[in-house]
Amino acid sequence: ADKLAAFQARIDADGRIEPQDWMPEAYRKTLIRQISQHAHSEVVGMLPEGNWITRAPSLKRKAILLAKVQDEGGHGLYLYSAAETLGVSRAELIEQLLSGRAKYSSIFNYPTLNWADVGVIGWLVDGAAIMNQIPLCRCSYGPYARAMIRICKEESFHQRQGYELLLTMMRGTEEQRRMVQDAVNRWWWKCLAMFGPPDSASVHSEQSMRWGIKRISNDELRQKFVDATVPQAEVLGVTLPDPKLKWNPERGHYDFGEIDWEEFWQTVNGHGPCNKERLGTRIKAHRDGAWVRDAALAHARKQRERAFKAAA
Amino acid sequence: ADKLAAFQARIDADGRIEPQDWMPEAYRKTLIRQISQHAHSEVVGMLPEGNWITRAPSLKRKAILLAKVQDEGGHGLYLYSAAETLGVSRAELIEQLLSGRAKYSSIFNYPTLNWADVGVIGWLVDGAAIMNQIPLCRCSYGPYARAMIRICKEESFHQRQGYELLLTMMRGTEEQRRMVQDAVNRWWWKCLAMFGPPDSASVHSEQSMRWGIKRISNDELRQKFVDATVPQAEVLGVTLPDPKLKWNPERGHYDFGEIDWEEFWQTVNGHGPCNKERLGTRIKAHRDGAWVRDAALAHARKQRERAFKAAA
Amino acid sequence: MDALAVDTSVLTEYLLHLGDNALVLAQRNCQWCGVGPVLEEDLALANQSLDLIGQARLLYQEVARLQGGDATEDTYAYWRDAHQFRNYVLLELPASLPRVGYAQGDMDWGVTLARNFLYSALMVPLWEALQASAHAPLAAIAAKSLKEARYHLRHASEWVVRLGDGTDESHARMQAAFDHLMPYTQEFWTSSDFERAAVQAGVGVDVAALRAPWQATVEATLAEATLRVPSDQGHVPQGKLGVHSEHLSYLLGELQVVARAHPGAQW
Amino acid sequence: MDALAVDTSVLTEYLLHLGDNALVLAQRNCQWCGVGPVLEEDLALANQSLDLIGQARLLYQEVARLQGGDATEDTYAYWRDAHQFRNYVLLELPASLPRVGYAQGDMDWGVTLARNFLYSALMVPLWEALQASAHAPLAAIAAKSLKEARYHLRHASEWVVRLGDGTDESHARMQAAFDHLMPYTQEFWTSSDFERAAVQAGVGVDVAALRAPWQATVEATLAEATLRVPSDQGHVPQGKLGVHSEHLSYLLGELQVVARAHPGAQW
Repeated sequence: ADKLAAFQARIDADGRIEPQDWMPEAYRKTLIRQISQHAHSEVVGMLPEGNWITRAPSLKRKAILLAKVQDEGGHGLYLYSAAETLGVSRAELIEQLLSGRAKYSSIFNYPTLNWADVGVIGWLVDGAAIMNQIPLCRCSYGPYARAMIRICKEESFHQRQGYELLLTMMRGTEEQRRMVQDAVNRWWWKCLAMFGPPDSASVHSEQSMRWGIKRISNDELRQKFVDATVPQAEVLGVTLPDPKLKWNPERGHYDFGEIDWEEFWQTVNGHGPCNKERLGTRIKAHRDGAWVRDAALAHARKQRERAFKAAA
Repeated sequence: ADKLAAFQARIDADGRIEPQDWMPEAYRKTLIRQISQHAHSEVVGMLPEGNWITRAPSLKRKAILLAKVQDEGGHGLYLYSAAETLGVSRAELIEQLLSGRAKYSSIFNYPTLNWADVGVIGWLVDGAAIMNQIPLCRCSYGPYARAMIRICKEESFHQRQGYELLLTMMRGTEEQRRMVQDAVNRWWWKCLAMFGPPDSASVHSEQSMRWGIKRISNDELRQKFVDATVPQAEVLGVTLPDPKLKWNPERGHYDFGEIDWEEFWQTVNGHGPCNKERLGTRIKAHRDGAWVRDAALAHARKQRERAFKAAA
Repeated sequence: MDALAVDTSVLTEYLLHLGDNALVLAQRNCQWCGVGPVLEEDLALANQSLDLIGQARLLYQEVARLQGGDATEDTYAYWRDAHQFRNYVLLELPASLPRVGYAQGDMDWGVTLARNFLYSALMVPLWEALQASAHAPLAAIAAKSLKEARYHLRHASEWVVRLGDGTDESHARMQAAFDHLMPYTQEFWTSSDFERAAVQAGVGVDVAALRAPWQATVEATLAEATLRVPSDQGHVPQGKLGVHSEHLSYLLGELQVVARAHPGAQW
Repeated sequence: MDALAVDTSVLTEYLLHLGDNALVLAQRNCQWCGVGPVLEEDLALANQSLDLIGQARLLYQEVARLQGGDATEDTYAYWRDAHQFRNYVLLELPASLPRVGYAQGDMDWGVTLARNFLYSALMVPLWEALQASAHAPLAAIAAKSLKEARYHLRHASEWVVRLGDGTDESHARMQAAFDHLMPYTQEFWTSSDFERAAVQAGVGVDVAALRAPWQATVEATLAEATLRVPSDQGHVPQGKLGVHSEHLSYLLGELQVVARAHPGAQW
């Protein structure tokens, strides 16, 4: 009980919990779940954009996109490492992903259907992710907070690149503008849903708030995102596909329409357009790579044995 | 000795040997080798042209090409059946192909690099094949002769289609004409080599002539092919890539340059540009299809057992 | 009702939907040419692809006639982008278990045959009904295509039974193939504006009404194949509205590459 | 010798050869992005692809500068056809054992690493020598690329050793990969008109002279990997003369599809 009080006091004083510190088992479990889910999202998130690397329409864009997808893989690495500080192995976490027990961000279960999707993912998906993640830079768990600081910095860069890609396309041909609008139409609502269910229906939030893992509510973040995005859409010259979207001077915020939560839950529960393809691809990659990992282990063992014999 | 004399007499009288007839073991072996090699050529020959089915530039051409490649598979089937009448199973023959013990026509070890290759294969490769095969319609072994009659008819049709494809391209854009010329440059010499080594260096010919399996010499056939093709090339407006090619009024034939026999033998002996890819593809297809063939056999066995039980 | 009463744009969309189905499936099945599990099947599948290409050509030709101008059958096959294609998503999937657009891998004969079965089990009653289309050219195409579809269905059914009731491995593979594909068949039963309009004009067929016979075919064949009829729950694709999977743009990229490299050329 | 003495067309061909090598290998290696055997390797390979794309861009930019007019780096990557590409055939092969152009199948990490090894074992001494090119911009690109190639070689060598001297399976796979690829390296040592001219002008490097150090690297690494150095007998490819395998047109079809669908568009 003393430990628990000290733990809570540290959090309340905005201090950081470090790996060697005592922490409640539920806190550890919640963090493992959240960090690994986040790591899995980065890795699965490589696939929708990865779909356009070989087809990028200019060498500059190809390099930018490849570097971006590589950054996402890097984020996955930091986050797996952060999760490992909580006493769980990466292999175990990956096994949870591939067996379907662990989740990843549902946004990656939608397809990328034209080149502009790459820009829209940068602008809107990464934009929403940043909105969600900035508060995590102040998360009570030190390794997670530090990983998030680095990740948010890179994500902001990606977001600007995505927006710039779209600006270029909107200044281009009619067909390029059509592609951007098409992509925005397909992604807008999915991005709003990224902030999770309305506060009224959210389950984990209260405990997470107390533990300093979550700091701002879903609805607040969603509103912030809408308020930030509408002016950007105007500059871009695209229409956000929501007839109810308009400035409310009384609230000092944009009003917007109802998210299709049924569709959201369908997708979260495995019935989105690409859930099976994303997971199937990860499973196949893991299985096809088994001989490589086995060989690396076998070689390392041989090397150790040789060093041992040489030393003996 | 009586049997042998009767056998040879039948052949000399231009009669046909049928499966149930007595024949010398060497005759049987030679025929199995030749017919199976021919069957393998049809099957491997599906690959170079198959390479362009999914990319054919019009629906009409797509249908024509697919039908043509399908015909080749059909020829493979007739020929395997003809070989089977000599007491060898298709499975055994395929095993010989995949293990590299049996050969197939070396012409299929060259790549198809642009759409015009499809036309040039029809015009020149099929043209050379027909030249080689027409005498086989009078082959002493009945089943082979009958298969060849059907095959030659279809091949002539393919040849006309190939030529017509090229005519259309030559009436088209500059880039289309470049493609045709490029394809002709790459295939011409390989087609001349299809008739086999010069008579002076040919090994099997004499015995085959006596047995009525081969009826015209390599060099004769090659000359016939050149004489027939040069005027077609002129109509088409392509240049055959041989500076020595010219009409010899004394001989009443076209003279032509020296074939690069070293390159020919390299390719025959496994070192052509695509030998490994062609065989690797057949091996992979066979291996990938094993579960399908196994299942079909297992199902047929189950069906027989059920029928047997029902009858019992 | 007279076919002239139908809006040309409705008829166009309807014919393109049918034509795109045929073309896209033909393109997928063509990939097996030369690499099938056994030579006879190589030929059988090529034959079916030829039928499908033939159907697509007739349908596109009819669209070209309706649209007038310079359009030909190739205009529709080669010069539209993925979002303009109106085929069922089922037909554009690679012949493999679930996998993202750019992850290459081996093809699976079981997936190919399961798909041919699910599609031709729909097309037999669909072409049957379309023989009565008020648009006479479509009725004629339907009559021709029906014969082909019946053969395709028979061929695919036989293989579904053979593989389902074959070895343990083939049984597992076929079950996995149907588990993978079945949710995509939901698109058959959804309606769209152009389909509704075509039905109202007597030109098209109400596909939803064919669900019962389709279901009966599927259940009977899968039962004979000792396979479980999988749930068709899940995401409902909207290929016929132009919203496709990540796979179609790859398929079209390959299909169109030569034609598009030479705009205006004749072949 | 002054670089101005070189014919621009020779320099162009030479730079395109180097640039095409980099671009084509980058495109092949990009296909692993997101589906590699382990996350660290996904990143390492992406990193190398980025280096290669960077090299290609610098080389194409220099060609564009020499050619003048509207040409940009993208002109060379997106608007040339297969026969105009001057890369080694080795680099355009799919990451698999021998297979024809249209036969799709699983990729093989062993083939990818063996190829990266064979290529970067050449590029280290090649870039080293090109630092002394009489064409100053090329010398500068070489200096930058050399650092990258050294890292690529180290990475690939480590994996060749790890996989060759790993499990029985990995040993067999690596041996098969080298057996498959080695004959294609013969193209390194053949000469071509544009290379000869570039060497004479002091702009290019006589690659044949690098064969001994290359051979030494290959033999040392394969020995450490307990692998047999396979014969490099067989067909000698002529990719740098524009005669390619069936694979390049597929690779370019995918690489160029979006750019070519929108002629003149800016991205």
